[in-house]
Amino acid sequence: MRKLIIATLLAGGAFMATTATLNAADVTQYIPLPTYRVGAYASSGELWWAGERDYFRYINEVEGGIDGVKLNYEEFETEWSPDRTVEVYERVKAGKDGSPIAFFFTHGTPATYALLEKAAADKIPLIDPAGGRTESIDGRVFPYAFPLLFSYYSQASTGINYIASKVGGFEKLKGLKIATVYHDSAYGRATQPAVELLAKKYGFENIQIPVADPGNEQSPQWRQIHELKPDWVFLRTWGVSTVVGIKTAARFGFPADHIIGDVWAGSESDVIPAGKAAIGYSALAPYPGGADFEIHKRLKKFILDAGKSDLRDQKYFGAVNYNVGLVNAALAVEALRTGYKKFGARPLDGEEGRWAFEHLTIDENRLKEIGFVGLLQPIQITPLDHEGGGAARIQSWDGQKWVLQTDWIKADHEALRPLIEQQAAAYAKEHGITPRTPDTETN
Amino acid sequence: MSEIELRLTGGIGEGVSTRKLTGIAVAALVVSLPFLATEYWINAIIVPFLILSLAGVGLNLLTGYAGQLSLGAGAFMMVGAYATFAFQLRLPELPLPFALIASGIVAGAVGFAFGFPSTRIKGFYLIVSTLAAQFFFEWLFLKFPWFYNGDPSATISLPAGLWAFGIDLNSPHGRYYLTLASVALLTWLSYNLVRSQTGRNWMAIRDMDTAAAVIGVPILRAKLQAFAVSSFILGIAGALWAFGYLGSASVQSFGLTRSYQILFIIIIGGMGTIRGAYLGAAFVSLLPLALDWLFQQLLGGHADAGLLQNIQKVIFGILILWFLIKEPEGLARLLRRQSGNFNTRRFPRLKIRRQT
Amino acid sequence: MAASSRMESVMTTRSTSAAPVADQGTLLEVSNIEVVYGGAILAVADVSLTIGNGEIVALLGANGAGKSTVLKAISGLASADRAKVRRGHIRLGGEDILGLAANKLAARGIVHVMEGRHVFPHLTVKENLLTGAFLHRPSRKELKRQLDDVYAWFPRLRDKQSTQAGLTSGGEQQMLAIGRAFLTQPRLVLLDEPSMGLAPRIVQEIFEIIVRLNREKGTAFLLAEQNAALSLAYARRAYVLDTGRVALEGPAADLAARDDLHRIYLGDGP
Amino acid sequence: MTTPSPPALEVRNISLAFKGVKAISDLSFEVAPREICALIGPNGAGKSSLLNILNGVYVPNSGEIIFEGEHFHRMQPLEAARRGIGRGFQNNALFSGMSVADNVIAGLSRHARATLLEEALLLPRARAETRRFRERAHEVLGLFNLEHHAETIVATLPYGVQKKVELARAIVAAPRLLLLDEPLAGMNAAEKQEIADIIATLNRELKLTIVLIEHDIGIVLKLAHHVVVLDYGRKLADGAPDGIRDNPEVIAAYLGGDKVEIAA
Amino acid sequence: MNMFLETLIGGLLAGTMYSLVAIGFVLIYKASGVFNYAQGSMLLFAALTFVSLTDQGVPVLVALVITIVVLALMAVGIERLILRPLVNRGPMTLFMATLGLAYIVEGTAQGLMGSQVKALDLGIEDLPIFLGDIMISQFDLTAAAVALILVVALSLLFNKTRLGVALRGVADDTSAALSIGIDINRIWQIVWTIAGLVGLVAGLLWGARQGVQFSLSLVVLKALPVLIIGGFTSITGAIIGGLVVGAAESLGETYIGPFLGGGITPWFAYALALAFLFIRPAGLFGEQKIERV
Repeated sequence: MRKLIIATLLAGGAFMATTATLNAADVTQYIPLPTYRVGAYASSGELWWAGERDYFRYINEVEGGIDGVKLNYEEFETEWSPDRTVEVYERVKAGKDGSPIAFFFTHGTPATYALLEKAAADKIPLIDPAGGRTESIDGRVFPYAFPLLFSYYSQASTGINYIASKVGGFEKLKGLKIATVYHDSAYGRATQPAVELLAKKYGFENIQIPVADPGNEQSPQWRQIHELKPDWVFLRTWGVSTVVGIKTAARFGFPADHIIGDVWAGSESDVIPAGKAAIGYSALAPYPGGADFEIHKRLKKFILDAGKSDLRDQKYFGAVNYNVGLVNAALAVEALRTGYKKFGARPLDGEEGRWAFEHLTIDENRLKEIGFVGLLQPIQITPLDHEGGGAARIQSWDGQKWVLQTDWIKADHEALRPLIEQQAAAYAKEHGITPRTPDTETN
Repeated sequence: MSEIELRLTGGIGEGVSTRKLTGIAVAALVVSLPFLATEYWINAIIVPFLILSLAGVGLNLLTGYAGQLSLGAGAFMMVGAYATFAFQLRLPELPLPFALIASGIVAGAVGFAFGFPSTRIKGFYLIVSTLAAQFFFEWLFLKFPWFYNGDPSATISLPAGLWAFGIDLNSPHGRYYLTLASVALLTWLSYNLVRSQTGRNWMAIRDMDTAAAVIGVPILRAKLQAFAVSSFILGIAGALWAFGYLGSASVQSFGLTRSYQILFIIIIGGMGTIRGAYLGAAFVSLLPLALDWLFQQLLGGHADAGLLQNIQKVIFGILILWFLIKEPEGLARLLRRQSGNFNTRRFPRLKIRRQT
Repeated sequence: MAASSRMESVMTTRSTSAAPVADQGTLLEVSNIEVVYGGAILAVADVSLTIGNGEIVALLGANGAGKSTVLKAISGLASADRAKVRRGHIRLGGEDILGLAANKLAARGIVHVMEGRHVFPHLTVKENLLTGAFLHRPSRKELKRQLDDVYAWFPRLRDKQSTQAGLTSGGEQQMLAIGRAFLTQPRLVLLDEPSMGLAPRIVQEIFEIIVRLNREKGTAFLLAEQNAALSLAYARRAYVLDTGRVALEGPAADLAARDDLHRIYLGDGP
Repeated sequence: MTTPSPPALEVRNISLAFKGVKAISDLSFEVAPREICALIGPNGAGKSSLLNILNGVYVPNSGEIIFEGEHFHRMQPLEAARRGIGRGFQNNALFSGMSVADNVIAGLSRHARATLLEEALLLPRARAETRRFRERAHEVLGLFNLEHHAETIVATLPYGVQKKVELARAIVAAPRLLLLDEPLAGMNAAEKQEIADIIATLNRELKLTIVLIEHDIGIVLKLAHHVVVLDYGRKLADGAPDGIRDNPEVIAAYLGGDKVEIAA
Repeated sequence: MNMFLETLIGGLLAGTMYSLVAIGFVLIYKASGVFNYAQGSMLLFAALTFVSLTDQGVPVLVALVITIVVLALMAVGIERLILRPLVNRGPMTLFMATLGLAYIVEGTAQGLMGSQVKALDLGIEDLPIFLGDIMISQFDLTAAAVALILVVALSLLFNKTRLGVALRGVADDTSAALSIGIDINRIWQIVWTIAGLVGLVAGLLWGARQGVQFSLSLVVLKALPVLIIGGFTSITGAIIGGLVVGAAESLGETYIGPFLGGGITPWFAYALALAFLFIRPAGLFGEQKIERV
């Protein structure tokens, strides 16, 4: 027994030593990817990583890396478990093969939360596009958290803006009944403060109906909807509960074209199993579906047709979750590019990574160059604003594919910003953080 | 410390002095570990291993010793974590160690309540009660903002980090020693308990409850005690898991998979042995790493990570079956057999007593 | 063989209704078996016995003498009780059958009617009988014929054929168990305590049927019974067990004539 | 053995049925203090069920038990133990995963006073209690010559030794009434004699009242002061051993015979 | 009142979906005394096999036959590699073994067939139909009908066929079954195959509802309270248990949920099951065992 313990420790030491001394000469930027191709959420994970990896591969093989620096991306399976993501983080935070890590994709809100303080202490940016902790948009309090692109509050606001455009203006919102059917979890409830705020502002009635995980039986909820007769329903569910939600809505005669799903309730795997019931269903799309964007043409030519894609089944090329992967990868690549401009073309560490993300700007021109027009919104991230976008398009399911209904709809940032700052300030107080003053950062 | 190690690892038939020496050596190793291992090993492997071991000890008291199958280990860990959060948040003047103990007591009380059906329900009907605890607390701690202080994502993390009596424990070393101290202390207490009359009562109930009742074992009380003590330990393990290891936690950190993981730890390590919990936890935390490493070596990183994960799942299932079929008493027994001690199973105590 | 020829002379002295068919050779031979439960409890220390074709043999002894265990060892059911035959041989028609599963042995003609009957309580009487008949996969017509045959032997069962077996009386259950066993077309029936818990009149009835079955079908019986007087009246030969060993053996009439038999039962055995 | 003192135990009109099947019908008998009372009878006579009623595992459908002057319609197992009723089981019901000493000490549970906390922290009272229990257990094990097995896991011991352990466990808490269900079953002749001697000693030295079930009538008749014969849940005979062996009803119950012929 | 009736009827119908899952448990528990936690994974495996085949363009009937063969092979494997070595072991050990089995089946299913959600269209229109003012789901009606057909088919199998009678015999008394020549190993294989088929039916219905994907295996958690209430050994009990749980969940969520903030279904059924256990420790239709000492 004793011998075993000692032997294990010694073996472990040897193992550690070998991994640490592996020093490669060529310059690569190490990017660890905690993934979930297995388990309850694998159906989105599988496509997600196909997209991310395909784009990184494209950068490496077609563009020769970023300014000559190749990307060394490595996958770690977590089954979407925050604990295992923490473990992966601990494993990789020191970097690999001589490269530090410039940022850490958490690939899930719970994992972001679990790592928030650790990463701040380690000075490693946590990247969680369209997720994360909403108030961490305020980079003064959360220098190392990046809920890029589309926060939960922006989701609420964009949705309301879309409804306003459908009913003919914000003043028409008054008196409307807008129900939110949400997955009863932190994710599901994350928009509540924003919706409440907007309900007050516009005078609509805010109805919140929870669905317990996993949500495979929702008759009571939709019977309530049937009774309350709301004008619009936000569907803020996740996984099975979306499919069942859409189907149950149809069963209770609630029209699909008055249901708006949120980001994580708007992929093919959410609507295909729902069959005909999903026709007309719309969803917020910071990551629109479709394979007709410029980048898809490039990928098809260089990656898919060359047989290098990670996609098991090519029919998912251009699927929403695949595009999520593309967009996230592109954000990372563009941030690194920004950083290399300042620090030189070499692997960045966490602090440099933060600088890079805080100065990431992707305008229309750049979008055109990288082939993401229409797929990715223009983005400008600053130390004050770690979201940088906050817009989404609306897409509707026609039974076969997602059809884009609108261009980018912006969230009402002016209304939301005070709420965010207030919560960030509360966090700062609770954790004894003195907010940075961005002016001190003169770059 | 050395005494604990001595008992943990003490075999029969070795001389006192060598035993003492090895005991001291192991203790020294354990204490100086932070200076030998990399931060990665401490943060990502050793600390969670210790906490899982503790959780295994806790569940083992209930399932391995008292024979009450529980699928709700995660629930009691969850209660401990959320209680610690509540104490630290609302009673900041209460030092962390006391907050941990108080949380253990809260978890113990909850365990007591959910153990109550065991006085009437037997066998695996009882898993209903523990599963009910699992689902109920997942719901409760998500539902009411009071429990997570209104945090928008319903996550809890200690407002001031880990501090005990003015000492900053937030560093990897600090967390290691906090964990080590709690785990060692609770293991020692568990060890005393399983050798006490209460421990004998538990095992008597496990082995043959009707006979136990007839010879005067207070079945009701002993069962409830088992639930309470087990949950007490699980509660502290949960608090350590949340704040000593993860740094923050949500109900997902203590879901059904966590309950299964703890159960597998004691199946693989050995039901009804304290040492088994450690062996099982070591196995459970090292196997995925070992398999990962093996596949990397074999396939040079070209394998589909998802497929590997599925293979790992299958291997895990096969191992559980293998242990149940071939070695129902787990790794603890397997190792004992290697060292040739057959008959003197769990009770090397008397001899140690006489020697000391 | 020697034992059975020794018995021929005894047979003539018997004057009861029992007149078993003459044996044509050894059917079953048990030699020096030792049976242990759970690796520790010695239930049978050393038992040898033979059963001739078409013979009724009684296995007597007090409670706990090892009768049931011997039967289970023969029928292969011992392993279901975590018991193991640690030594000795069991041969059926000269072939070693030790270690064969009980259902395989049933196919070879050994059927065990366990102590306490063990009918399937939730099945009807008829269904219970059918389970016995399935072994040889008879045609529908054949099945009906066999059922009618059993009903002819046990008319009470026909009356109760659609009653759940668990709701019938002890005697009916015993008849059912025997009838069900007979439908497997056995060469040897192992009958454990057929009289237990039954009223004397019913016991008498059952034993009469056993003897008739034996005579008309040529089926051999090994009867494990506590009730010595009764068994000796119907069996041809008998073995008396005491603490896992054969204490006495011989023609039934000889044993019945001994006045010291009860000493083995009530202590002070030879 | 006839004693003028009131009976230690009285069974009065006890009936028990399982799902309508009668196991015991209207049974009454008395056990005098300090006597060994043997219950005998064929299989299924209801003997074990009776013991189970006496210490509360089964609830009788009617009747009552009077133990040391107190009336009970039903016993609770724990209550029975607390009142000093010890029990040995038919297929020994030892705690197979525990050592011999721990099995015996488990029998002292009702005397334990130390609290959980004292035990966990090894406080003086818990330690003293453990020491006291251990000494007591060793004392009792000594009675059975089992001291050298004290730390052995019982499951690994031969059956005969296990039976002794069970007896030790049953008497360690110094019961006033001991119920034994086939204490001699499954043993060879020498072992049987040894146990029988121990039982006699217990009865004599510890002044223990004993009710036992046993099939080895030879030993029973030598050992017991008083024999109750059961058949079909009814009392067939009740009296001193001498009369029992030659009681034709008893012989008939065991050997069958005349009764059957008459009935036919 | 209409709302109440509608909730009740909707709940009852939804409950039959639970019953479908529970029946598989009952079959296995009756015949082999195993509380088969892996029933959920088997359900996923069965449905996934079938859907993967049809997705590849295999005709439905062929796919069905192949699925049945695969399930039968799995049953044989389980019997040989798990049940046989674990014979005579306690129910807890067997239960934990099925936890291990669940891991193996899930890993295999996803490893071989991928984790994409697969759509399954059984061609059941799911527009609401009205009975007076009360709205009833066609899909649930269909599921209820399937459950009914399944129960009738199983009771025919059990009562009218030789196999079924033998099977019930084994459930009643294994050693008696052995003694008259019934091969209980083969019976176990058959029962596990049938349970797999029941799983397939349940999996297809659940799959049509929510897509065939990993979370199908989680319906096992819904079956447990159903079994507790209905008893582990009665198919009728499984049906009634399912109805009770379905109705209680539906009414509970509608009428009690709002007071507790909603989303109470995951534990409500368990709380109900616990209450039932206190009143009747062996379930509504289970049998109390007499303990022998």
